Amino acid sequence: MIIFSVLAVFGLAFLAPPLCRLTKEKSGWWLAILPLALTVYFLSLLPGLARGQIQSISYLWSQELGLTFAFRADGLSLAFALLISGIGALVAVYAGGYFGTKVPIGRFYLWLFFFMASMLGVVFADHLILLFIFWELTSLSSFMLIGFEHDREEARAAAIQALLVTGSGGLVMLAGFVLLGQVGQTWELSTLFLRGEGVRASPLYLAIVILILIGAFTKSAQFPFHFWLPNAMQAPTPVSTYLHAATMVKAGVYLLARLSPVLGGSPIWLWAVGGIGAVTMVLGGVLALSQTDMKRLLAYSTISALGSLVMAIGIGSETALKAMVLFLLAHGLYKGTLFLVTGSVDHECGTRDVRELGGLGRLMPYTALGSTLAALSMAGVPLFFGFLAKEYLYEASYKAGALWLILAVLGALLNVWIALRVGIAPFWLAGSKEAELPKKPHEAPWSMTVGPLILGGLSLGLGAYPQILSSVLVSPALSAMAGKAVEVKLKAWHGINDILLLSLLTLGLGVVAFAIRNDLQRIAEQWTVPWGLDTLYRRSIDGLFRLASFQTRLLQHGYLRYYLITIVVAVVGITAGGLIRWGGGALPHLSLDLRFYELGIAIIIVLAGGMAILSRSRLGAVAALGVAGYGVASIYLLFGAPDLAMTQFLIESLTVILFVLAFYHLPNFAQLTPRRERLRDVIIAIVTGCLMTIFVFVASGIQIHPSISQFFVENALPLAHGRNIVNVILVDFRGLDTLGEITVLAIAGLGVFALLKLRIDQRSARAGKTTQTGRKGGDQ
Amino acid sequence: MTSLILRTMVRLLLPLLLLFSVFLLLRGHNEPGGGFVGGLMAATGFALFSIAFGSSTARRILQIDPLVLIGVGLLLALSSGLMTLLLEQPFLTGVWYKLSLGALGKLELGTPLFFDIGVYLTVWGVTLTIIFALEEVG
Amino acid sequence: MNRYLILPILIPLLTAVLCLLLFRKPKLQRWIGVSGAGVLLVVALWLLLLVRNQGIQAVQIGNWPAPFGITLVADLFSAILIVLAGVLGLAVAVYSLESVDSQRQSFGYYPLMHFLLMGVCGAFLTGDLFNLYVWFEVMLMASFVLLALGGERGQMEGAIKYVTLNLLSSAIFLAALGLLYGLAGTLNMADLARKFASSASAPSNAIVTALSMLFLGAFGIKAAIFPLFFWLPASYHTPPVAVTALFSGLLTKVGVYSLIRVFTLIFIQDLDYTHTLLLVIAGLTMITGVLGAVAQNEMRRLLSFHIISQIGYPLMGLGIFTAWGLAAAVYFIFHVSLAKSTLFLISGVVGRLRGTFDLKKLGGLYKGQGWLATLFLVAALSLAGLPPSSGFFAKLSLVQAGLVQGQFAIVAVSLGVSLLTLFSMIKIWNEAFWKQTSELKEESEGEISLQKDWSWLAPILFLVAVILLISFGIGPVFQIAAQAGQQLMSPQLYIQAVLGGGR
Amino acid sequence: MEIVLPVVIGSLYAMAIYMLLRRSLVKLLIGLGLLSHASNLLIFTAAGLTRSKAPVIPLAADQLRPPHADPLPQALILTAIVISFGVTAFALALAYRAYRSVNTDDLDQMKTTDA
Repeated sequence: MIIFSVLAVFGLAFLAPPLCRLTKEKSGWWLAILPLALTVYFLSLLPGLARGQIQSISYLWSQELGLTFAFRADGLSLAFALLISGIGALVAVYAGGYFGTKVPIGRFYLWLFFFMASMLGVVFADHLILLFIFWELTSLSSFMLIGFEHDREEARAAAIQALLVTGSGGLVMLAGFVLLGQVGQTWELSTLFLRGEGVRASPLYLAIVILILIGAFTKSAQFPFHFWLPNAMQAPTPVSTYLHAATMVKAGVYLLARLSPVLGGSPIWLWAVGGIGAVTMVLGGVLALSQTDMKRLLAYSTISALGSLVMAIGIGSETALKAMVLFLLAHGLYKGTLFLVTGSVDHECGTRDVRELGGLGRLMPYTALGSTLAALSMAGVPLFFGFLAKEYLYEASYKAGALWLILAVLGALLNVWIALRVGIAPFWLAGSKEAELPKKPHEAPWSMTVGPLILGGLSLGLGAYPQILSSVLVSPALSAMAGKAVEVKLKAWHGINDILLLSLLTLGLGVVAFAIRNDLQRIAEQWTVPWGLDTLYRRSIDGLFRLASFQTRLLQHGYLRYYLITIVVAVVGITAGGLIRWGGGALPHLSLDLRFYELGIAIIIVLAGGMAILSRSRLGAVAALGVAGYGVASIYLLFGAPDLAMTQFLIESLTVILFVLAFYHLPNFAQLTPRRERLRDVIIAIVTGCLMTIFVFVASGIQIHPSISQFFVENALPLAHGRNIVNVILVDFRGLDTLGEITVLAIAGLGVFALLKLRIDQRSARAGKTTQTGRKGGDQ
Repeated sequence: MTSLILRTMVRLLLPLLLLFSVFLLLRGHNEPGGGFVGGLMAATGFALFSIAFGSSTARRILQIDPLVLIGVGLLLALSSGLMTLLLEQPFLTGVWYKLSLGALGKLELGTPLFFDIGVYLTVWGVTLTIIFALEEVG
Repeated sequence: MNRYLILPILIPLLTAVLCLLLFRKPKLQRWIGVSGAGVLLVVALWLLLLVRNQGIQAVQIGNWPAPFGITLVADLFSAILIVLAGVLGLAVAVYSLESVDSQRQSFGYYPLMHFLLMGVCGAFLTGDLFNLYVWFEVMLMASFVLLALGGERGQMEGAIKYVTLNLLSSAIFLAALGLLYGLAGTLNMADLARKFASSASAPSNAIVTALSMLFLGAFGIKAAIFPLFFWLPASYHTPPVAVTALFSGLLTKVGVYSLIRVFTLIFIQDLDYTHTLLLVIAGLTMITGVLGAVAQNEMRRLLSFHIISQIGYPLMGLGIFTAWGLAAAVYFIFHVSLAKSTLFLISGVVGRLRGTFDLKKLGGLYKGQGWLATLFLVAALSLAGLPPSSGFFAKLSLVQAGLVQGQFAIVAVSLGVSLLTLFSMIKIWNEAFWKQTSELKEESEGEISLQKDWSWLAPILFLVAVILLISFGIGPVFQIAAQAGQQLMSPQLYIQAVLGGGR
Repeated sequence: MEIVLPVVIGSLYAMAIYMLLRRSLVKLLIGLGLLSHASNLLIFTAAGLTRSKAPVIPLAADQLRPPHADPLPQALILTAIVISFGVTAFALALAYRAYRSVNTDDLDQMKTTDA
């Protein structure tokens, strides 16, 4: 069933475009049916889960690669799956109202559901590589969704940035997964859980942790990779809500939680995961101080919240993990609401600048209600879900050490501030310049208020009655992370204690901070460093382009002779390297048997070659080349190869004829290269020549094995019925060579014919369908 | 180029060279020679002829398009191998027949001979194609 | 059955010869050309099944026993590549129907294409090194003519570099062959392997290793490895796109095939030197190629540089030198040829729609051409190695192979390069598909429809379908690749198939 | 001759490489011609020289008695010669055509197709 839930959503994705054409403006409602049904289905699994029934299924995919379609739905998976399908359904409805019918909404839903399916795949996969596959698919769909309004350059740039950051993290993580699979002897997560001990003892443990953390951190926007998330706010608001607040950015958190039984529990884990999480938590809040755009404010608060989640996993105590699960759900609910509200406000007022907005409570009552509930939860007001989550987070940090607690309070404080600024102020504080809003605001359509209301309501309801979650969801999720059965009891009210006082103090300080928001903003703006990580990213992209074009100009410069020099030097180099390793060995015995006419021919060949080089006229050079060829033919004749000699003589004559025919049209030589270059070329040529000379000495002197030729000599007459053994080899023993060879000739003939006769008529080709041919080269 | 002497010489030379080329082809299996040399020799004859009389005259004398000559040559070489494939032998296996020519002795005919003729025709055709094409661009 | 091993060579030859005989009837040639390619694909699949079920197959041409005659050998690696040639041949033959102009078609386009396929198949099948040289020449000569056919200035300039550098490669190959024959007295690859293995002594090993470097140079030029690749970016974008697609899928692959063949079978005397060198070259090839691609703004040039970069990956598998690494290399070659040819074919459609290949001038294709965008996305992401595409599995298996052997550096390079590959694919997507453009509106031909332009789109659909098949069918597909890898690592199987057991 | 020929081959290679490195297209072609002479002679020499009779079985005899030249490299060279003839012819046509479209013999002027 789980596997079908994933597949069904993929199916829905591909069906979305035609369905949208069918259902027109109502498509959001129709398309939400499946995710809603899945939510109900996932809820129906919870009672069984509480009894310890875990659904799992596995099909073999590739034996050799060790791939299986293994899916498993335990508490942790279902906690995430509920967020994915539940919020997904609401976002689908919301998007219908948000976009209307102006945009190609079918494509939007295609990628939205593609994302939903991939995300479900991530949380249900019980196999590291399968998880990775879905993980990358979420990156891809995120790319398509951030760039949905692709006519805008900023949207495209943000999409590319998000993909490159998460993609590079993913690649690093893949290496980590492969290593983990090698150390743990399996990629199946449920089996890996049992081998945590062995993995942690392995020498590769540190490498594995670092590689996997980089992947998780890029995805979940942890410092120092956080910068892509605020930029990703170029996405339409439903996308920001769904991917960049509620679900996708939590994939990294999910992965860390999932692997904590295997990798967690070591000091490295505590300091790397907890430390980075804490830094991110505070940094996200601080960076938000200077922002005035609602979405960017929320984005930074999301970074901060993701930091808290990661920190909790790093601390890793039972309380910390409990806090993580609660915070995860609470954050999904309130942040989802606030993003949707932001979208509605933007939609109705035409701006998202918190300085311009105000007094919307009367004009958009339902939106305001949802927003207020969510903001209170985010601020951690008692009886709200967010309060509960914060309580546990404080408790866990308190137990872990004073430093953690201070950081946790600081992070929470900043989030109170953001909650007030985004969720409360625009609605309930008087707007300074209400009349100047780009649009006259009124309440958003029903499809856009249902989401905030439901999610806001849940923020209150689950906070007031957390008991309904404790045994069915939180306990199983915790058990999954702890690797053993854990029983959890949740209460909305813990009585008055230190932690509660700390919470109240946080709230109070947050309100104070809000009161002096303008001063804070000024200070924060002064802090802003001129070069952030975002700038670094841009610089490195620029640098990459510069390096690339520098390298290409260096290598692919267009001068044929330098290509030739490079190749000759490279080949001579590696070959000489090999010869030097050989070191001379047993030098062959040299015979000094030499006859004067042979020497004469040799000298003629070399002299003719020299003539060909030095000759100032084309015809002289060709004639010299021909003489050299005749010389070679004479050598064949002297050493028992009449067939060769005959062929060489004929071919040489024909070649000279061809040269003459062609050269008739070609220009005379000109001395084009300066002396220094010629000297360099001479050196290269001589070195190459020496190498070949040595090689021929060696090969003609050393014979590791005798030749196979005796077979031909013995069998030519009796079996192949021929006395000219060379000819018999050509037409019989090695007839296939000859077949290939006459084919080469045939092609050459065809080629010369076509090359000289065919002239593509440029105009008719251009006017016709062919615009294929090299324009740049062809036009001049 | 088109001196009278050359023309007269070539007119005499062409049949001789053609004859000699066939001779080279046929004796190739037993003595130096063979399809390559034969084909080249035949082509040289026509090359000289076409230099003397122009390629259009040479084409007219030849009657057959050299491109088709290439195709025929390849097909002949190919089919001498294909035959054996039909006889359930590997490609290009030599098959020989002995013909008795009475007093002249006996003649051995084999698929390699057909193969060599294919080579001859291809080489001839290719060389002519190249030479005609080079001549005709001028 | 073995005697039919010759068919992948004969069918293209026969097709080409028929086309030559019908030289004045280009219309007829088109259909002969397409059917010939179809038959080749069928035969290739048959061959793959045969080898998969019955192990390595060999046939002695002319019925002369090895090592004296020429042996054709089909192991799984060869058979897989022949299937690749069949698939690409058919796709390109159909794509050429309309996209290659009638002037080129009436000057021998189809016979040349089949001569090329013949050379490629011959190179994949032959078990004899000199015969390999001959097939190389067949393939090269056909590619020379295809590249230059049309005679436009750009083509001429590209062709001169292409021809010169490839002739240099042939000369090196020929010299290496002569020296090898002088040393070992034989040219049959299995015989060479056996003789070198039996006479393993330090000095002879060393001289053989030195000689192997000449082969590395010769095959390396054809494979377009660093620093021997210059001919490729200079020329590949100049002929019609159909030709480029065929070249990109097959030509460099023949070079890689030959490298893998000789460096698993014959030259395994000094792994420390040869295979370490191969790894270094692999890394440098990947990096320089991908950086070249990043610098480009012309779609076909960008794709051409990727060919180079992607050649590094199979070399990496060879350098790792385990059955796993070679299996990954085999799978990679198959995958990358498909992906790259598909991308070139798509670039042809883009060029037709917009009249340019310049990314700066292109735009708006996502809005107008949703289907084309989808097809591009599949092929591009496959090339970039995004899961669950074939490219991902290829990369995954290579990374696994590398990490098992502790080759961390090359794994890191390969992952970094695949990020840059993604980057440049995204660049095409961004510029050609997402960006809106006001230019060139009037030159564009508007919609492209499957009914009207099936010969343009059907081959792309076909290739994308094959990509999806080898992606989702990774189980059985990689099983074959793994067997191929094992065969490559067990030269005795090859030697026995060729030399053992008589005829 | 075993000493002289390797030197001849080396010189041919050196001269060929030098010619390939010129800027003139025509010189490049001559370089390619020299390269093929060098390669062919290399095969011939590396296989071992025999100053003796051709590998042809005399009409009167049933078999060839040593010493005789090795027939296999001869067959290989023959193939190589013919192939290089085809290649040379094509290269000539290419050079002619390139000269016609670029209007120069200078290879340095032919670099518009590179990056």
